[in-house]
Amino acid sequence: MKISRRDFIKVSIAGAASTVLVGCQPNQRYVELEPYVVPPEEAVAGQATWYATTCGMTPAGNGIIVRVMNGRAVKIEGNPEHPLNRGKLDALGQAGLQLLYHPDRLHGPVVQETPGRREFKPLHWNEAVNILAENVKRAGAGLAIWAGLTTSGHLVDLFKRFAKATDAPAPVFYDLYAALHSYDALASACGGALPTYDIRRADLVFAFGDFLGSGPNPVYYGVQFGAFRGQALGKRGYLAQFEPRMSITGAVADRWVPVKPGHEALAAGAMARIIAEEGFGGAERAARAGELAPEVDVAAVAEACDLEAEALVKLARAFAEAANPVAIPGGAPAGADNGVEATKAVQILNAIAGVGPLAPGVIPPGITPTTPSTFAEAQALIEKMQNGEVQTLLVYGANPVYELPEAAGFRQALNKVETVVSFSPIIDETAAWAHMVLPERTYLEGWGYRVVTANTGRTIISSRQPVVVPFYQDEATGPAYSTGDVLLTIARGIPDAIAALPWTDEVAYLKQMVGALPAGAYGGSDPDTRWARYLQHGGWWPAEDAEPAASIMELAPVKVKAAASQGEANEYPLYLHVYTPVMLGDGRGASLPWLQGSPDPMTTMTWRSWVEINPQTAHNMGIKDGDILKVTSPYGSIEAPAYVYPAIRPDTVAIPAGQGHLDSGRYAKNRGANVIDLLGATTDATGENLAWSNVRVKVERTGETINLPIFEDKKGAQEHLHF
Amino acid sequence: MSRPTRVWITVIGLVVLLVFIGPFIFGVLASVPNYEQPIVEFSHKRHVQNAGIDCLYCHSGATRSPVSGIPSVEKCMGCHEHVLSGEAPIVKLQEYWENGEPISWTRVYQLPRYVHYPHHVHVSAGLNCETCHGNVGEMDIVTPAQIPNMGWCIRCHQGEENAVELMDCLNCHY
Amino acid sequence: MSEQDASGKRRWTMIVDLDKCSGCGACVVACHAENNVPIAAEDQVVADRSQHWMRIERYWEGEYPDVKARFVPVLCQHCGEAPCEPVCPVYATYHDERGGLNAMIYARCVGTRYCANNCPYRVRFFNYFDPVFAEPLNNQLNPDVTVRSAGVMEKCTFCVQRIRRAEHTAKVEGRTLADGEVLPACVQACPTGALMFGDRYDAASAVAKLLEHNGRAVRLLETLGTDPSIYYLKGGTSHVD
Amino acid sequence: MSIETERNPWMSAPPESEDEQEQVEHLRKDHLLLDPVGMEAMNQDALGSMTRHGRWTWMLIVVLGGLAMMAGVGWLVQLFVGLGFTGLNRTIFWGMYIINLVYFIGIGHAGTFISAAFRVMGFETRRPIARAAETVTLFALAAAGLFPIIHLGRPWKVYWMIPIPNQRQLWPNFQSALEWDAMAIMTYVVGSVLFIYIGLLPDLAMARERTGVNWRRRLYSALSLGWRGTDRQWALHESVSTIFAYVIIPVMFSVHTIVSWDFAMTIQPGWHSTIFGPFFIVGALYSGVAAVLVAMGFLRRFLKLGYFIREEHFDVMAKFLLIMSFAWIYFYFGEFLVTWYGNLPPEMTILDLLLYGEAAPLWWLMIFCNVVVPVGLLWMRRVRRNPGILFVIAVFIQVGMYLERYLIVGVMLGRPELPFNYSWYYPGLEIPIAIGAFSFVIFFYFIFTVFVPIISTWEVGEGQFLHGLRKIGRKITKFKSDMH
Repeated sequence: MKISRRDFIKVSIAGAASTVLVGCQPNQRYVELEPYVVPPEEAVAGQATWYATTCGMTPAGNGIIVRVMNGRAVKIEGNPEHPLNRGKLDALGQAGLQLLYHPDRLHGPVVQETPGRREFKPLHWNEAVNILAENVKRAGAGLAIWAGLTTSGHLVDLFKRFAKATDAPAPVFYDLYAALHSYDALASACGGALPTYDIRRADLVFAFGDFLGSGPNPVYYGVQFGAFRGQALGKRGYLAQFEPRMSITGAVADRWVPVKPGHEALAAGAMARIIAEEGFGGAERAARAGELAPEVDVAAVAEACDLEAEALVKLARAFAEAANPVAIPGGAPAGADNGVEATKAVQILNAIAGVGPLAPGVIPPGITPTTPSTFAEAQALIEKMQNGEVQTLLVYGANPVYELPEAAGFRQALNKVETVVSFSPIIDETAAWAHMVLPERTYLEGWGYRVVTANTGRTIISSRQPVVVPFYQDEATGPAYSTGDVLLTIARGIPDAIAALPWTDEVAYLKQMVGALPAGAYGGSDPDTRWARYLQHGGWWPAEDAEPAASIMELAPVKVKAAASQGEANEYPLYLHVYTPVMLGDGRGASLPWLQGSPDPMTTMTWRSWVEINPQTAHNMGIKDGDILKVTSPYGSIEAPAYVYPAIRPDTVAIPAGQGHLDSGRYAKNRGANVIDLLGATTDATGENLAWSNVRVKVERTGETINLPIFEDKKGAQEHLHF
Repeated sequence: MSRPTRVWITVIGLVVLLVFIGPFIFGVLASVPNYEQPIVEFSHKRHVQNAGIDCLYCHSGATRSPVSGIPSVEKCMGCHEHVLSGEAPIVKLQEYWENGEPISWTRVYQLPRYVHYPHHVHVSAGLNCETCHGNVGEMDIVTPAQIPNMGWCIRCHQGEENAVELMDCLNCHY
Repeated sequence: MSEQDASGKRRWTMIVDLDKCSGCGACVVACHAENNVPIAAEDQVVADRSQHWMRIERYWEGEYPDVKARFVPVLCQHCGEAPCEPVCPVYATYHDERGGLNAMIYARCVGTRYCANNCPYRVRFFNYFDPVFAEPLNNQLNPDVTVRSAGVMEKCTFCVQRIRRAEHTAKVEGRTLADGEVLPACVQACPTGALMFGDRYDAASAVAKLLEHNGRAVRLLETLGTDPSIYYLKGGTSHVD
Repeated sequence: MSIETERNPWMSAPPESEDEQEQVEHLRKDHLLLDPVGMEAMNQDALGSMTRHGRWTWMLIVVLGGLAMMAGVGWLVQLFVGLGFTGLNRTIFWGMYIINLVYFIGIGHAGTFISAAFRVMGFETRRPIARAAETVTLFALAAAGLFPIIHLGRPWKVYWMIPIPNQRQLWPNFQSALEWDAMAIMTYVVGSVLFIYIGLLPDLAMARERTGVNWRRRLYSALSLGWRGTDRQWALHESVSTIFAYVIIPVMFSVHTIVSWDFAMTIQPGWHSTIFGPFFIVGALYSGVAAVLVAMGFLRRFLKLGYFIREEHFDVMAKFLLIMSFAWIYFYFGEFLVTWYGNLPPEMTILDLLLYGEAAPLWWLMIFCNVVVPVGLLWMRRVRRNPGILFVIAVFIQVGMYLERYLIVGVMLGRPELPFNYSWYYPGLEIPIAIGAFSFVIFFYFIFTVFVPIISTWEVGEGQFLHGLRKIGRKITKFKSDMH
């Protein structure tokens, strides 16, 4: 099958579809029919066409298929052929459609004289690209690129090439999603690759963080979890969840273990020690445990963790005696000041059981996976900006003004940068402080590829292609440039860059890269066929092996201490548990009404931030549902209503990330509070990664009370449902 | 009654009449359908009778899609690039083509709200286009041969063999 | 093709495996996207007028630290003996014998809301206002599904538009529907596979096979005699506890 | 005119001695029917009531009309925008509109009951208050008939509930309790209007005769349908009234039973109860009789109808009210006892809600209004004979009975089977519309008294004709004609 998608895009720019098919306006009796000027080859009026592409809402890189009817994208579904998510998709991924049709999307490039004023003047695309080219040329090595983890893989490669060619510092790939899921700490504890586990045939899983609702690969793990719970012959996996606040994973877990914050790794270490001492799980496992688990006083650890020693023994025994146990690291412990050690302590449990994370696939040459930068690297760039070494800053797919703690100093550093260019399609917090915004095509209108972050034992390169023509192409602004084309156009004016980026447009680049891939699962003898199949099936991956290979981890014994908390216990009596909620993710979802208005699964809250607090603590402090609380940490304070939450430790309050936007469109603006304001910019023991967990806070009532926008009835939810 | 009273009564009566009857008349006038097409000279009769073109040539979706479809400008130009290319209406068409503008045809058949009508199923059940659309080949300007309302649908459906299935509300309303 | 196919009668059935449901909300958003279900603004949520054809009910059991949360996805149960059907004075809701669907005909609804009161599951939603889709968000609307105006009830249809589309295609192609050819949007999205869908009258279908001698299968409020089409597989336990 | 002598042939001669005078006075004070003032004087008094509206009454009428108009504007807004400004939500789909429907239908029961049932039972006290009560029925029903339409999401489609043959082959669903309800209400409205109209005929003719040549006279002559008071007309009138009285009683009972079935036929906890039929009828009569007492109080005070509406009527009605109160308590207690003993979780949820939960203040207020106040006071003869206090008690019962319906509809609905969906009802736009509906009823009641004699003079006259005092030796006794 050979589809000349590119030609389609070129010629059908003006091919508006028949406008009103749905009776939105009851009284509109006589509707005008607008047929295509030139219909796309595949289109039959009234029948849908599906295009395979890659989700751009989370960094996971799920394969999606988009249902297109009469030139409008109407539904995003999981790509059943895609080996990562196998036809399934999470809430965030499905809501991406609203990014495409967001009412506050920019129609074209805009500039503002004074950053932060939000007084934008429209600009013609050609003019904007010229201005940018001038700036970039002038900046030379003073160019810096800051991109998020959802950035298309081809842009990652182009950015890297461009920076290298112009002697600019290497681009920084850092966003809140990566930060709050401790990509950096997890990777550095696991030999540079994010650990992913195959739990389909596991009979027991110990998880140290939410992996079904958030985390690096929620959909992948969702599919796996389904298989884990419904194995052959009625076998059912057992899941124990170690976390201070019950996440949705904790809710489906067979056992929720509310370990004291910062002590999760201690519990893991103690369990490993118990296995060694009690000789659980046979001689081999006990021996390995003896090698890897250092001496600890189990009773003391249990008390420190606020658990019963018996419970730890029981859990350790269950783990050791299970046929295929798996421990999944992540969550808050990975974001503590000893995050790397904590992750390793969890990995020791796996080592005892004889499992390791799935092996990363071999990446074809020329293509690089999107490896997140560490917080230290991001800080280094901020420092450069602060020192005036950065003349032009390009911000793509990230929103550092919103995402970074105040203490990181990004906002102040921006003032020292001559030209700040954002590529955000909606004015977000960073774009508000930019001099110029060149709105990118959303991922549904753009090209690209993406190396899937999860190491599922083989390489998955997901394809990205436009499913609709760029939605905004005004006369006044001219045809829209994709960011890749902007980069290639700018490169044409810089001799060093033109050598590194010789392609006429990004599609030429993509065709070359994809055409050079070895024959994958879909074969194809010539580059053109491979390119067509790559687009048709949603990507490139090798034919499926029988079993994904697990990698063997080299581990040394880890003596892990309780994570240090930030803030004095007597001044700040409560732990703060920050998490990314299922609907809003790290804040990307906040601008989309489907996600704002869909209830959070645990609290059924919509449209707001909230503070989860244990009923006992709430009772002691006289706090009721809906009381506006002032939460203060050593770094700042925010206000949000209380939600009395039965499944959280009494010494902990939990606040979801994602709200508190000052910009980012009408649905996100001035809604809730940004929990990042409570975090500091401290790094962990390695000095590389952000230590975002174990911040201590104090909570006060402000005296105000609101009616919570919740879906449930709080009284009814306490009742039992009788089946 | 004195004369001024009568005058007043007449005036008030007229105002009341206007207030109550006015919207009604306006409504009737506003709902008089106007089937004038953007290219007024376009004639189905000429295309069907003189040129002998089959309905499905232009409305190709009828056999395979719920929507029969309106031909694209490209399809029109496929013939009119050469056929009658100098004539005034065709020049108009060519203007649309050159500007890359879609032609806003006026809808002739308007289903009521909350109804779905699949063309392909009806065609595959053996219905001719003329059964519902009338003899379009005889019409210069197409006007509805039927008002597509529910009573009209029912009249066919109830006579069929599988009438129970066909009369099910959920067949068309969802 | 089974015997039941010959009579043309089906009983579309959904199975919800509570052991697999992680409450991730993918089904909720899928339903909104597929069925043009409007999102309630914050003030409307506070007024308790959220509109979610598919919702995840979360119940707490026990107290800290032995607290347990249970997710129960609730959607229209498509009852065989639906309480909502006989009470509608104008047949706006009635039983579709062909598919065993509990049908809601928006065009016929006068808005007495009697059906909603008599629904023990409270899965029927009323349009208190006309839905608003700020331009150009209206582009996302599914053209196969009508947008309901103010004053009519609405509820889960088991994605009847998908069933019809598949039926029409099958009819045009001169064949019958295959098992698994139709999936509602929620089932399609569900990452863990907690939702399954099929024709229970077709003995060869996956759902019929799964329900056969399944000790975990229960139905919601079954004592009311509503004969729902949604089966819940109760959460199991493992050896460790 | 010699109507007096003609119609009261058995009236004895004026008492002779002072002792006799005292006896006669005593009996007359007690009994209106023994206190004839002569037909013409009585007619003039009744007609005069149409012109006795003072300045304050008129101001009240204007205010009430304004409030009713405001409600109309509220409804218009609702027609265009949808039901969004009401307090209904995703759990509680029926609110004050339905409560008003039940309430006004309930009020509507008293008129028919007092007029028809008392007539059938030969209960003489009805005569002067029958029309006042029927008028309450008339306008309460008018309001009640509006509310199902106001309540609809798409009221312009209400005609779909009427069984008309159509090309779409669509019929109403005769299985639906709401459909029965629509038909029952329509039957009852038509029956009640005819019943009251038949009773009006002689008095309309009487008004026609006593009005100068103007538009009023033309109106009355058109409305009186050529009534001349011939023997044949009277005979027909008598038989038609009697037939109607017999027929309308089962209709009346069926209407409120069917209204109760709107609730009882569902499976909503708290609603699903077999006792609802009789319970609702008792409740309806209870609130209806109280409403008639309110109307009587108004009429006596504002229209100075002290001659017709006497303490003895208040006394009788108050006794009746007391009986209804006991009956209502009996049913309510029975309902709750069964629920409590049955101990079904969803039903107990509602019981808890009412007795100690969020709804407890409303519930206890209702108990106070419906039980404590009437039962505590009405056993006293002094209270029963005091129109002022009775007026206050009757208003309390109105509040109580409104609350009862509010609890059934607006509160119980908030406790469905699945606890996740519990809810609470805060009415919004319904409040002005309900106020408007009350104003509407009272407004038209007053307007009605301007056009029509609110006392059925022919009935009172008939009663006096059939009753009298007779002197047997030294004893003066009441007697009743056997002509009836």
